[in-house]
Amino acid sequence: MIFQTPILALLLISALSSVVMLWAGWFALRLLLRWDLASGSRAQLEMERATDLVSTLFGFVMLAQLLSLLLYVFNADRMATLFVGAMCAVGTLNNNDWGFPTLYAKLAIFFVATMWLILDRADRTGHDYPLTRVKFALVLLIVPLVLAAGASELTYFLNLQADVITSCCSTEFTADTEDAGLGSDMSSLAPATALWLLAASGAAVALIGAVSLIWKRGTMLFAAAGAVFFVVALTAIISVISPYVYEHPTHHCPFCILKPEYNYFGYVLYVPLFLGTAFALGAGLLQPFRKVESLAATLPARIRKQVALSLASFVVFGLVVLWTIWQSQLILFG
Amino acid sequence: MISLKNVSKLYNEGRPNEVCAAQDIDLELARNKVTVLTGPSGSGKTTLLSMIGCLTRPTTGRVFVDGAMVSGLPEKFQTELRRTKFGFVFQRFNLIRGVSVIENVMLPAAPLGPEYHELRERAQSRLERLGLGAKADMPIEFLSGGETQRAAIARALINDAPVLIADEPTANLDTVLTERFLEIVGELQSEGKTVVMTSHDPRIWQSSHVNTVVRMQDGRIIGVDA
Amino acid sequence: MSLRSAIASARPTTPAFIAIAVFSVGLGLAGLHAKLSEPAENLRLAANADLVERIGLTDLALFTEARYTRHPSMADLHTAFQDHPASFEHFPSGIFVPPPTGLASGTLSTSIEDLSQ
Amino acid sequence: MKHWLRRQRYLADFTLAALARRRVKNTGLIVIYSIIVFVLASAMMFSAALRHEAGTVLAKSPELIVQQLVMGRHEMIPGSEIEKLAGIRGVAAVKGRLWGYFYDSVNGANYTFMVPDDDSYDLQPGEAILGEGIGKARDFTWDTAPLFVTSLAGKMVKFTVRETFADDSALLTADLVLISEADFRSFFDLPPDVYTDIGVSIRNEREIGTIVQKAQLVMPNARFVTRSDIERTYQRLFDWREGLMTALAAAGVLAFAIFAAEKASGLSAEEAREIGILKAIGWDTGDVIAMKLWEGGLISFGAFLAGTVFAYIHVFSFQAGLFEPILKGWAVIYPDFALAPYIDGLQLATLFAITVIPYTAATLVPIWRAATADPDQVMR
Repeated sequence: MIFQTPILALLLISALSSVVMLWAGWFALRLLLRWDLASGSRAQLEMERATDLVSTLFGFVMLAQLLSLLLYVFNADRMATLFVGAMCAVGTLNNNDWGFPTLYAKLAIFFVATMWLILDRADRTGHDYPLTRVKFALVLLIVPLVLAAGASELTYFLNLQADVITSCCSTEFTADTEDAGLGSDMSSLAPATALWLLAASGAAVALIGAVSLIWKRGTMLFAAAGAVFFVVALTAIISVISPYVYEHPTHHCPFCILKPEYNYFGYVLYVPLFLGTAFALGAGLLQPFRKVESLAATLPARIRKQVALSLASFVVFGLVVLWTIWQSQLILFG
Repeated sequence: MISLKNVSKLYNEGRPNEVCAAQDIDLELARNKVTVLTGPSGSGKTTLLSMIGCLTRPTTGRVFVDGAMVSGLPEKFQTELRRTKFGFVFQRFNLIRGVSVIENVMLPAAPLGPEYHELRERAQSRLERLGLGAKADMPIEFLSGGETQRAAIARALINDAPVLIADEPTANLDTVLTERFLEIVGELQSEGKTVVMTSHDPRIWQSSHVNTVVRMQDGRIIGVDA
Repeated sequence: MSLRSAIASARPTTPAFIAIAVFSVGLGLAGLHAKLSEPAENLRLAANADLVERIGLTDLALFTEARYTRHPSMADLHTAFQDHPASFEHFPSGIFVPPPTGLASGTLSTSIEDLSQ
Repeated sequence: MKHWLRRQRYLADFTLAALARRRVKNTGLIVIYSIIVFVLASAMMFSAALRHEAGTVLAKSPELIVQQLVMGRHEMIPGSEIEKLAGIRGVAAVKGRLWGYFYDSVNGANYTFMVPDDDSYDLQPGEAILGEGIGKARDFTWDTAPLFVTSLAGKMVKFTVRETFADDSALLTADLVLISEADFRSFFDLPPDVYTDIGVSIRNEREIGTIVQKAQLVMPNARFVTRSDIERTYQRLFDWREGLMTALAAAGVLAFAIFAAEKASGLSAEEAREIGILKAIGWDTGDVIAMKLWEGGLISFGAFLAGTVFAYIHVFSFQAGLFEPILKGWAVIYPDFALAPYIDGLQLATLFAITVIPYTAATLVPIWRAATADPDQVMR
């Protein structure tokens, strides 16, 4: 199944990301051993310059993974016709055990790379690069994630078996199979419960965010709340919001809303949600470092900006959700 | 304004071709003065100048600009400092070929992201001041030696940096143009700018525009004439 | 400012961005063209689908030279020599390279004399 | 933000001015890059459009086709089997189908002889409906020229041509010769009660699986091909061809990426000096990297856009004329068809990924290497 252009493209991105990250990991090890900003030596200067390369490469990996995430979902959707019982992306991803783990790993890489870039930017505003060691210790944690994602993706694609006509007289694939896994788990949450949960966690996030903005405390809590909100929002999208978009009470797929048939509506929904979550996590990530001497002047403002951006994105997400429910022809509740 | 404490610079450290270009240098450069570093070639004056201008980090020792230590800063911050505090005129002028005169002058300001027309007007006024207003849109290769140097000075002035650093500015100029250069230096000084340059040209260090002459040999300072 | 001097003093990015914009618009137009030709194409496709139903077709007439390429979904892939009547099976090159000319209408020319040699 | 944007524009300005100095070389680079994108995009658009076409059109093919297998080979199926299938619940109609290949030694083409499923064609003995490719292969000089063919038994048979299918349906009908059942049997010397295979129409599409299971019990030797099997096969077939093409073109992309990396790392002495100057007068490593990324970005994005737009025109206005020799193979009858324009996000994203990403990745390290030039080198 590997000879398909989107799959080749995905594998290419994984391979490049893995190579890049392996190098970054090796560099991180050297840096952790030898970093000494006070030294004016050539080796230190070269190491400092290499951190520029790592930042550039991380930006590249983040963008490439974002593209890869899109491609992966698009491709799963397109390949659904190749598998019996697969109606859309969910079916394709359930074709073997590695489909969904790969998706989750890609999501994780995107967020982690974004976090790293946020940390990197903050670090670069301090005249003594105070977070460099933290940053590169994190790189060591990210490397296995990227490699695992690549391996998982490769396994997934290698083990895809399309149900194509064979010459033998069997038609075993014609049996209808139910979509199992994510779809059925998350959509089993009652729509009303999901909506209430979404509203409640949205209110909580707004409240904690406001507290964090005004009294400058609770930022870590805000980051945690943002992460929880992300999960709740995804559950709600599967459980209630997509049925509203499809105007069909049993169509729960979180991927079909990205398709042209639904006017690419999913992007309006997912982009603010992802941005909001990334900013919230970023704020939480920076919070422990706000007292670092060389950052004390700039970091609190930067954190508050992230909180504000995160809140704004979540508000946009909330408005989109309300608009979806309002304009939908589907009536789920009395 | 700029002070160097116990500064040394090694090139190719740890390799067989290791060179000690500057050794144990202590130097204080006063604000609004014209200082000339002089000495035979290989005496370390260019290395010293690039450490003063934050182009190179010393291997040991400290450099202070306006009281803040800059020698331990990462390159990025040294660059930020360099583009706001220093304007550079190089020996071979180092203008970029294939780009017009005015665009060359605008280059140091580009990373600061000023408004385009505002920057262009600023560059034009610098050029006019140095008598190059009419040649702004010419390719840089079309200028004569003296004009090229004045374009280089205009480029050094674009960011209104308080310190002008010049490396052998008159090495390629005849007597008339050298005089003209010294006049410009005098004007800049009267505007409150600090000027540091290297030169082994007697016309420079004997000029009345120069306040301090620092004599160097073998990477060490052997005398300061105020 | 005259056009000529405007062009002379234009920043280098101006023409580059214009070119990018032109091609982006071109891509947009391509998408628009695809969208606009959809109704007519859908009519044609519906008519063809109708034809498929009436005749009972199962495959496209893209490669007519071999059984398994003319009706790939109907082919029994166990069978050997199912290519062109005069061509051995050598997929995929079988669909790029023609069989030797002259083979198609001739007969095997092995004679008793050839064999006895 | 405003400063950031203006800064980016200055960097782009500078990099373009630098590119313009080596105009011929860089134009050549963009052209080659665009051609690679063009080839890939053409292949992708062509096969995506074919997939779309096949998927839409073949959605109306028979729900289920039953073939008789003998020793793993397709055999004629006796008419008695029709009764067995008709007895299964949920089956709406069962009809024996007659179709077969005919090799025309006059021009080396293969025709598909077929008896239409639908009786509404009402073909009389001696009448035929032809696909557009047959007239071309036979060099028919006038519209209603009769078709003479020699059956394998050596009989010369004449068919009057009642109708020729329009070009619109060429992709389906190019090699078809539709004739009546009586003509078909006599032409191929078939006994009266055998069929090529059996088409089954099924009332409820969801029951296809169950019906196939039941039919398997009744006819253990048969092979069952469902409509969705056909669709899958076609998706897979064109995927595979496109993938093959991509893998070939990937060699081109790779060569180009190596070339780009070589170009980016083998900076001329003059370029290296320029970067040194920029760094000395106050450009940061980040500024130089951003400047070089603008260079790569403008080149690759421009080539991507240009290649894609031209590929669209090529595939949908000129029927992929440049690839015709490859796509056509050596088929004597090749349908002359225009595809429904079809373009989607997946295609564009994939194309972007396989053309722009390798280029970017290949140039990142050389760019960084150039950007870390020592600022004091201009003084030495």
